[in-house]
This record gives sequence, structure tokens and C-alpha cells, in this order.
Amino acid sequence: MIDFAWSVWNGIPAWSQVTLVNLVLIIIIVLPVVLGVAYLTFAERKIIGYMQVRIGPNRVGPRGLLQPIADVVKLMLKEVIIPTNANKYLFVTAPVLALAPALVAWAVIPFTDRWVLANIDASLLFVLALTSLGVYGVIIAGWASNSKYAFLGSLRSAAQIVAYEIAMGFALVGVLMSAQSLNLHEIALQQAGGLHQWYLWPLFPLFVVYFIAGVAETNRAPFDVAEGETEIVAGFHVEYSGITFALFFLAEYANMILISALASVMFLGGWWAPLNVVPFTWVPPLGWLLFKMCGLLFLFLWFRATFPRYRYDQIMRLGWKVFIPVTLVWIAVVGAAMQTPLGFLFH
Amino acid sequence: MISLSHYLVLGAVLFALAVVGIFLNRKNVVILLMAIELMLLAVNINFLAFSHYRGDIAGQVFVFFILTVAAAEAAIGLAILVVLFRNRQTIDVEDLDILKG
Amino acid sequence: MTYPIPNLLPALPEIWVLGMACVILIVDLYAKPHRLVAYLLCQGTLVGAALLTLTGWSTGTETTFNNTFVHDRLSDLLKLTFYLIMFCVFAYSREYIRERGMYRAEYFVLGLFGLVGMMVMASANHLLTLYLGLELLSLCLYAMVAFQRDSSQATEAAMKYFVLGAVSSGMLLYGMSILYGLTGSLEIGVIKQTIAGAGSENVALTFGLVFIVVAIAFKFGIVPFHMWVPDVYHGAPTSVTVYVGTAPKVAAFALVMRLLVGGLEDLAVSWREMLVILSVLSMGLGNIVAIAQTNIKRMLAYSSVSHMGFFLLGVINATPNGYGSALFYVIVYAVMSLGAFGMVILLSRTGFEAERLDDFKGLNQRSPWYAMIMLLLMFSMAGVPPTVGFYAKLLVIQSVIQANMIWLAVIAVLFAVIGAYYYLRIVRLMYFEDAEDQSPIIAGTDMRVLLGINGLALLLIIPWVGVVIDLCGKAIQGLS
Amino acid sequence: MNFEQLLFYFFSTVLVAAAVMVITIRNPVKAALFLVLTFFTAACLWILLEAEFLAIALVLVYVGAVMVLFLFVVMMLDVNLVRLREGFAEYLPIGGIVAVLLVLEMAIILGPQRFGLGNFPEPAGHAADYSNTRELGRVLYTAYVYPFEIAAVILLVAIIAAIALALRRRKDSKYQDPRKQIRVEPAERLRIVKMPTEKRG
Amino acid sequence: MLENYLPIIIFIGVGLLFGSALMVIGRLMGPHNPDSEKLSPYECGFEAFEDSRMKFDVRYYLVAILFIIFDLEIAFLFPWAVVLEDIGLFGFVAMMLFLGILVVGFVYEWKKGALEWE
Repeated sequence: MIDFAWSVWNGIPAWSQVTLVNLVLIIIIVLPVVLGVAYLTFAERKIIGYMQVRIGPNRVGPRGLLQPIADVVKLMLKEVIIPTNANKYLFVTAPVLALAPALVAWAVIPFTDRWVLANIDASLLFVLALTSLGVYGVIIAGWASNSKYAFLGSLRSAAQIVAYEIAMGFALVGVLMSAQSLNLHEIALQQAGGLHQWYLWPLFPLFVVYFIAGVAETNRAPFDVAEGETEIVAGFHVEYSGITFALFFLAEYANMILISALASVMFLGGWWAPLNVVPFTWVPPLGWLLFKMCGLLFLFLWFRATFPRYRYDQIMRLGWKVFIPVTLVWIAVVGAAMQTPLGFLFH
Repeated sequence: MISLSHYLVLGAVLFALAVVGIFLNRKNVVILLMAIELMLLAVNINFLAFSHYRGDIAGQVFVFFILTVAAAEAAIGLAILVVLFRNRQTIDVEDLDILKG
Repeated sequence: MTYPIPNLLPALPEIWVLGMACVILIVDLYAKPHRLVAYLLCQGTLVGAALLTLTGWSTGTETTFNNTFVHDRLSDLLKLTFYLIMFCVFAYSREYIRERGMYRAEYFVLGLFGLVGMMVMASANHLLTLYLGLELLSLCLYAMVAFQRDSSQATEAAMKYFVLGAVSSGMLLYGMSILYGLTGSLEIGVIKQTIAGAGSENVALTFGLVFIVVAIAFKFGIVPFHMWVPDVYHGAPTSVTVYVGTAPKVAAFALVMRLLVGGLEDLAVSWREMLVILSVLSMGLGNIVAIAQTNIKRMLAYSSVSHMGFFLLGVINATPNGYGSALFYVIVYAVMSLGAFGMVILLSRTGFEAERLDDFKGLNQRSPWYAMIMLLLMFSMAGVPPTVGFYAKLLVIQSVIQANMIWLAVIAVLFAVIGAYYYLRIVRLMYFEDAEDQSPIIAGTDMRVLLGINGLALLLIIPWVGVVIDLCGKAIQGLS
Repeated sequence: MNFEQLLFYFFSTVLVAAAVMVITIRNPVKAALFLVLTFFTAACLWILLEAEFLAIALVLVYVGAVMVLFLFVVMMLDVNLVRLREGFAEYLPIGGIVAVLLVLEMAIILGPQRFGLGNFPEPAGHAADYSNTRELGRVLYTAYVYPFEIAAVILLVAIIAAIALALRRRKDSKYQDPRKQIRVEPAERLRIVKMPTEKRG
Repeated sequence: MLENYLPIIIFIGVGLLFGSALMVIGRLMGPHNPDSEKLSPYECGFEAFEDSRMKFDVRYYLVAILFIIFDLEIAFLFPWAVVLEDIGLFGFVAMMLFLGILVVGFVYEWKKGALEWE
């Protein structure tokens, strides 16, 4: 039986072998991400619940652990409503376009020293380019719905995403300068050797800018005016229901996880343990990466539970007038320092 | 193997499409602007193909600058379009007939 | 790795103008609105740049910035011409834009950046710098044409200008890409050598050349690529028309010299033929359609089309002598055009554009002095001796005769005679008709003085015309 | 046909089809989206040409930024879509003929058989640690420093032009100025008026 | 270099398919009984009385235009940052000049109020 399978495998052309192997690897990445999203929503409700002295969902399954599964099933069974006068094709394409970049970016994330699916040279640039595609889902959804609120919401979201993307891009430049490489794997490798090697320290302002920009990019609280119930009903996806809505939801949370993963790789040493001593090295590298990601994701949730929502003009002011000057100045500082003997501080 | 000519012909097809697009869409300024973008894309494909097959990085540098200029140009072009629209409430080139003589 | 620091001295004028443009932009943010600050700084910048160019006056050819920049007599002469023209352009614009609510620092800053673009073109030794200079100039011009943003005429003109300008840039780039592919270099000198080595019988090269010639024709506004010229000249605020119609023509000459002559001179056999056709069409259509115009800006636009046809006559010869005459022609044309649009600005006032030919009726009654200036301008444009316009036409026609194209010379003279009709019509209107409008002519002192000099120069330069022609010839000879 | 060729033909077909849609489709929003597809496939082709950095930059700048602006504009310009395509069909045959002729001519000249354009050998592959971005960077800021600075000027011009043309301050809008808010003196907001007590009637 | 991109191309396919598949599943599993009230666009209890595609503030595309320009700046910064050690002081000064010119533009935007959201 095994022999037979093996002979079939050897019988197919080489490129389809590669394709199949890649498919399997991709599924190994995508499924945990999707599962992660499901349980992130659960964690969100639980954690915010505890922060507000409630218990959160606790009915479905033991301690409510099956709640996200129930939610998924519910969303799938709901009716998909396509409003009259909406542009049908674009209306259903929008969620797919929102989700795809959030998933594809995972192709270049280095999970451990050996495991990165596509080790391309310009992987950081690739991630940035993909992030910038996310805005299409938003714009198309808003326009295709043929609804005032959706349209306004999508414009607001788009302008906000765009503003913070610049700050994000500038923040990444600092990382590149320190690592002298565009490759995420390489960037993580440069931070080997323990806590003190992490780019968190020399690039602290950029880390802060990057992370906050990430929060804003994903339209998360406190930057969620575009979909805040009190502001503009539900923003660009007000007309979406059932599975179409679920896709937007999935995209948003997948992006959150992605931002955390990227921040961990770029600023927190990726899969490296904080110290090269015994109890720390027992944990496998992937474990450290997941641990760092969880920490950052917790921040996302904590922000939501704590901060009041920004006003729209404040959001724009923060992006343009605070983050961009800060990052520009820090890039100049790092660059100047690298021309002096002090350069080692930034490596 | 794919030869240089494959890319050049592709560039030529794209360029021709852009030129035809400009002729066909003389009425709609937005599509005109898009056709211009197509034209520059064709040029870029040419440059990159030459750069690749000649093993010379200068072509890539040129493309980088074309991208930059074309983006700046699109920004100004759309700004003019917006101002025009505010004044005229139309982007139909045939309605743009104040200037005749 | 270390890189040698490039020699910045040859590029000092560019650096100065660029720096000052930034300074003006920032200073104006803190100055009170409608102050003269921007204007004075702008004119100061031009004077400073002229001084810098004169001190660094080139005796030979030097390149810097890794051969992307060349400093030679041609570039110096062209730059001086730009400063001179821009000085007048800004002086003529000042009152005009103030009256129409366009007096903002951006106007001057965009003008100066356009100047930088022209300077870059004049000094380009590399396809990339040539392209970037051209685009810098074009982007500034598009924005300036649309500067009066509440005027639907102006924005419409800007849109047309933009679309056709962008298309022609696309053409130019396509031609450049073919050149690059066939020669493997973007440096103009290397391209020339490669073509000289490989021979000029390559069809693919000619194929690329066609695109380049079409693009150049677009930029000059030569028939059949002249569609934008009348609309842009007419629609743009006159103060911008006076910019679009003068200095960029001289800059386009730089494009011809650097690209067609500097890089592709060995293909002259091919491009001469194309230019002959373009030239005849331009002279013919420009002169004939101009007769039918009732709007002076449109008339001058068609006149520009025909003048560019005459200008091409000089290039067709493909000898240094011919290029020299073409350079002289284009400079003289720019000065005449400057004066003519200056007169249109002079006669216009708040809420009134002196655009119709009829607005020139009886100018002699209103002001014999300005009527005389306009007379000189029109005579010079028509090529009536002894104005300098006559010499310019004479020289290009001579160069055609040298190239043994007598038939072309005859055609040119014929069209020049036809063209004289519509110029002299304005003279008739000014002297033999009664004025419809008796309001006094108001203008700033700077404008009065400059416009006077501008007009008189066409006549008074005659004793020294040989010097100028000589200067043009020398600038061209410095090339090879 | 090997895999690379397969990819080339696939992307080229998509590219040309998308470009045709851009110039023929009725709805400008859809035209813009097809242009996005065109850029995207072009980027894939550029990767085949080993111009990695530019391919991704194309997606970043064009798909991510320029086309967003295009979409904003077409969505805002509430244009009468049908009217703009009137007379389109009349031109279509002529346009088609022109296109075919143009392509044929260009293909003859650029085609593989002639003028040595087909003779360029496939360049040798790069070393494993080759970085396209690095190679570009090494020349861009040194050998091409002059064009590089001109590019900055062009971007500056674009900023100035965009603001000079499009920015209008709205007179009627109200918004908070925190600086003003915190500088308020009590005297500005509260006036203490002395009033004589009224007699009880 | 090219073989590294193969997984990405496949991934793009998978990403699009995954979303579409979910859509189809949702469409198949969910009920489907539309009525005109349900399908009308969201509104606060009254009929929508104008087309949703209204004009919007010029400011939105002013932001989009500025975004393009800054995006290009980022595109220029990326290769620079990667080779900064190779090109040394010369490259650093070149980029600072570049940024300096653009900072002039940034200051201009700022003072003109283009970044202000009223």
C-alpha cells in the first residue's frame, strides 16, 4: 500500500510534486491561523470580561470553550443579504479581497530558524505591499453596498489605513537599517543571542509607532471610529451579513495576529529565547514566537478594554503630525549614528 | 526558453492597447489617464526586459524613476481632474468645448 | 566602499535656484499674504543664478555626477536665456496675478521649479536626467495652467495639456527604451559611440527614433501634434501662457540638441526626412489657420506652431551651422513671444482679458508708445526687415539652401509671406481703427520698463546681432 | 513547455486581457479594478525578469496607492456612465484595426527573427545570496545621486501642486482647537453681574 | 530566486480559494428568502432619499495624493536602508538631502493645514 502510494508520487511530474508539498505546508499554516482567529475572539471576550468583572461566555462547552465554534456555525447558517442596487459581483468579491492578503502574508513569516515557507529576499517589502492591498476590500465593500453609511465608513477607514501605513513604512525602515537586510529571516537571525540584541531597545520609538500603527491599520479600538456603533453604525460592512461578514471579521483578526507576529520577528527577536540559559532554552523556538505573539495580542485586547475611542481628527493628527515626524527623526538619528563609531548600538 | 522578444512583443501589445485606449476613450478623462498608466507600464516592461537580458542594472534604475514620476504625474493629473469636475460637473471630453476656435 | 564626492561647482546655479525656491516656499508661509517678498526673492534668485552662471562660464566641456550632468557653452547660454525670459515672465505676471487672486508664493515657486527642470534639461548628459528634467518642467506647467482653479477655461486647458503631455512622455520613454536596449547604455555619449560603431542601418533603431521624434514634436507643438497648443495658450491665464509659450520652447531645443544631435546624429539621414515633413506641415497649417483666428491668444498659438516649423528648418541641415541658426531662431522667437503676450497682459485688467483682436483697435490713440512696441513685435514676428525676426528667418532659410533644398526654402518664404498678413492685420487695427475702449493703460514700473526694452531690443540689437549669432554658433561648436 | 514558460504565458494572457478590459469596459470603477489586476500581473512578470524590488514596489506604490486615488476619484465623480460610452461602438472596429496593425508592425520589428533582438542569451542565474534590492541601492544613491535628488524635487512639486490645486479651507466648518480651549480665562466665559436685591413686594 | 516565489503564487491561489469556498458554503447553508425591506440599504427608519454615491470632501483625496508621495519616499528609503553600510557617509548625506527637500514639502503641508481634519 505504501509502496503503491510512493510509486504514484514518483510518477507525477516534478513541478506538481513541489506544488503538492507546498499546498500541504500552506494548509499547515492557514488552519492554525484560522483556528487562532476563532480562539482569539474567545480570548477577547473572556479577557475583556474579566477586566470588566464579568465572566464572559461560559455556556457552550466546558467553560465556554466551544463558543467560537458555535459562532462560526451560526454565521454560516445566516442568510447572506445582498442589498438592492448593490453591485453583486463586487459585493461578494470584497470580503475575499480583504481576507486574501491577510493570509498570504504568512508565506514569508519565519516561524523558526529552519521553517519559513518562502524565503524571498525582499520579504519585508512584500509584507508591506500586501498590507497595502487590504484597503481594497474596504473600499470595494463600501462602494458596492450602495449605502451611504457603508460608503462613508469605507472612505474614513481607507483614509485612516492609508495615513498609518506611511508611519508603519517609516518605522520598518529603521529595522532595515539596523539589520541591513530586507529578509525577515535574516532580521530575526541578527537578533540572536538574547534579550539585549533585540531591536526593541535601539528602535524603541519605532516599535511603539509600528505597533500603534498596526492597531490603527486593523481598525481596532481605540481607532475604530470607522465602524464604531456610536459613530457610523458599522462602517463599511454595515450591509454584510452571515458568512460575508464573517470573512471581514476573519480578515481583521488574522491581520491582528499577523501584526503581532511581524512585531515579534522584527523587534522582539522572533523565535529566539530571551536568555541563552537553561530554563529558557527548554522551550522550543516556535513556543517563544507564539509566546511573544500572545503577549502582543493581549495588548490589542487590553487597549480595547481600556482606552476611549479617538475622535477622527485626532486619529489623523496622530498619524500625520506625530508619528511621521517621530519616525523621520529617528531614521536620521540611526543613520547618523551609523556613520560614527556609535553605530554598534544599532546593530 | 522565454526570449527577450517575448517580453518586447508583450510590451508592444500593451503599448498598442494603450494607444487604442486613448483613441477609443476620448470622451472619458479617467479612462484616458488609465490608458496612460498602461502605456508607461509597457515602457517599464521594455526597460526591465532589456535590463535583464543585458545584465545591466541601469534599466532597473530608470524604471524606478519612471514609477516615481508617473505616480507624481498621476497625482497632479487627478488633482486637475478634481478641480475640473468642480468647475464643470463633467469629465466628458466632448463637453470640454469652451476652448474652440 | 567610498565614493568620490562629485564636483558640485558646475551645478551651482541649479542648487542655488532649488534652494531659493524652497526658501521662498517656507518664507511665504510666515509672511503676510500678498506681500512682495515672494516676488522680490524670486527675481533676486534669477539675478543670483545669472551671476553664478556668468562666473562659472564654461570654456570647455566638463561632466560631473558620474556623467549624468554636463556643463558646456550650450548649457550656459541656454540657462542665461532661461533666466532672462523668466525674469520678464515674473515681472509681467505680478500685477496680472494679483488682480486675479492668484498671487500666492506657489505661483513663483512652481515657476522656479519649472526653471530648475529646464536647467536640468539643458545640462543633461543622460537619458534619465533628460527625462526627469522634462517631467519636472511639465509637472510645473500643468499645475500653473490650472492655477486659476475657479476658471473652468483654465482647468480645461490644463487637463488637455496634461493628457497630451503625458502621452508624449510615454512616447519619448518608449523610444528611449528601444535606444537603451539596442545600445545598452543610458549615457548619451556612449549611445552615440555605440551607434557610430554599429552603423545606422538598423531598422529597430529607426523604429525607436520615430517615437522620439513624435515626442519632440509634441513638446514643441508641431503639426500634426499641435492639438494642445491653441487650447492651452487660450485657456491658461495669460501670465502662464507667457511662460508656456517662451522658455519651454528653448528648453525643447535643449531636448533636440542633447537627444537627436548629441546622441543620434548618426541617424540624421532618417530624422531629417521626418523633420522636413513636420516642418512643412507646421509652417503651412500654422500660418493658414492663424488667419482665421479672432482671439489673439489663439492667433499667437498658431503663430507659434508656424514658428516652430521655421525653427525646424535650421535643424534639418544637420550641421553645426544649421543648429546655430536654429538656436538663434528659437531664442529670438522666445523674446518676440514674450513681448507679444506681455502686451496682452498689459492691456488686460481686473475682470477684463484683452484677448480679442478687436481689443487692440486704436491702440495708437490710447498709447502711441505701446502701439509702437506692438508694431515692432509684429514686424519682427512677420520677419520684416530690419527687425531681428528677419535675421532669424534669413539664417534658417540660408541653412536650408546650404543643404541644397531650394524647394523647401521657397515654401518657407511663401508661408512667411502668408503669415505676414495676420501680423500686419494687428498693425492695421492699432493704427487705422478707432478704439472701442478708452480706459487708461495701467501697469507697474517694472513691467513698463521691461516691456519697452523687450520690444525695442528687437530693433536696437541689430548692430550687435552678429555677436549674438556668433555666441550661438560657438555654443554649438562646443558640443562636439 | 517548461514551468517558467507556462507562467509567462499565463501572466501575459491575464495581463493583456485585463488591459483590454480597462479600455473597453463601461463602468470606470470596474476599469480601475482591472487596471489593478493589470499591475498585479505585471508585477508577477517582473519577478520572472528578476526585478524583485521593482515588482514589489509596483504593487506597493501603484496597486497600494495610485489606484486607491483613482478609485477615490472615480467613486466621487458621480458620472453618467452610459453617456460616456456613447459612440464607443462606432470607433471600436477602427480601433481594433489600428490595434492589430500597430501590434503587427511592432512585432515584426521586435520579433525574435530580426535585428539580433532574439539573440540575447538567457542571462546566467545569480548567486544564492544575490539581492536585487541591494544591487539597486548600491548604484541608486551613488552613481545616480543627481537623478535621485531631482526625483525629490519632482515629489515636492507634486505636493505643492496638489495642495495649491485641491486644498480649500472650508469656512463653515467648526472644529475644536485644544490650544484655544485650555487657554480660556475665566473672565471670558463668566461675567459676574452685580444686581441690587429686589425689595420684597 | 524564482523558486522562492512559487509558494507565494500558490498561497495567493489558496488565499483566494479559501475565501471563495467559505462564501459558497455560506451561500449554500444559509437560508435565502429575500424581501424588499430586507434588501433595502441601511437607513434610520426611512427610505433612502438620495443616491449613496454622493460627493465627498476633497480632503479625502488630498490625503490619498499625499499618501502616494510618502509611499514613494518609503520606496526610496528601503534600498537605501539596506545598503547604508556599503554606501557610507556619501549615501547618508544624499538621503538626508532627499529627505530635506521633502521635509520642506511636509512643513508646507503642515502650515497650509492640509493635514488638518476639520
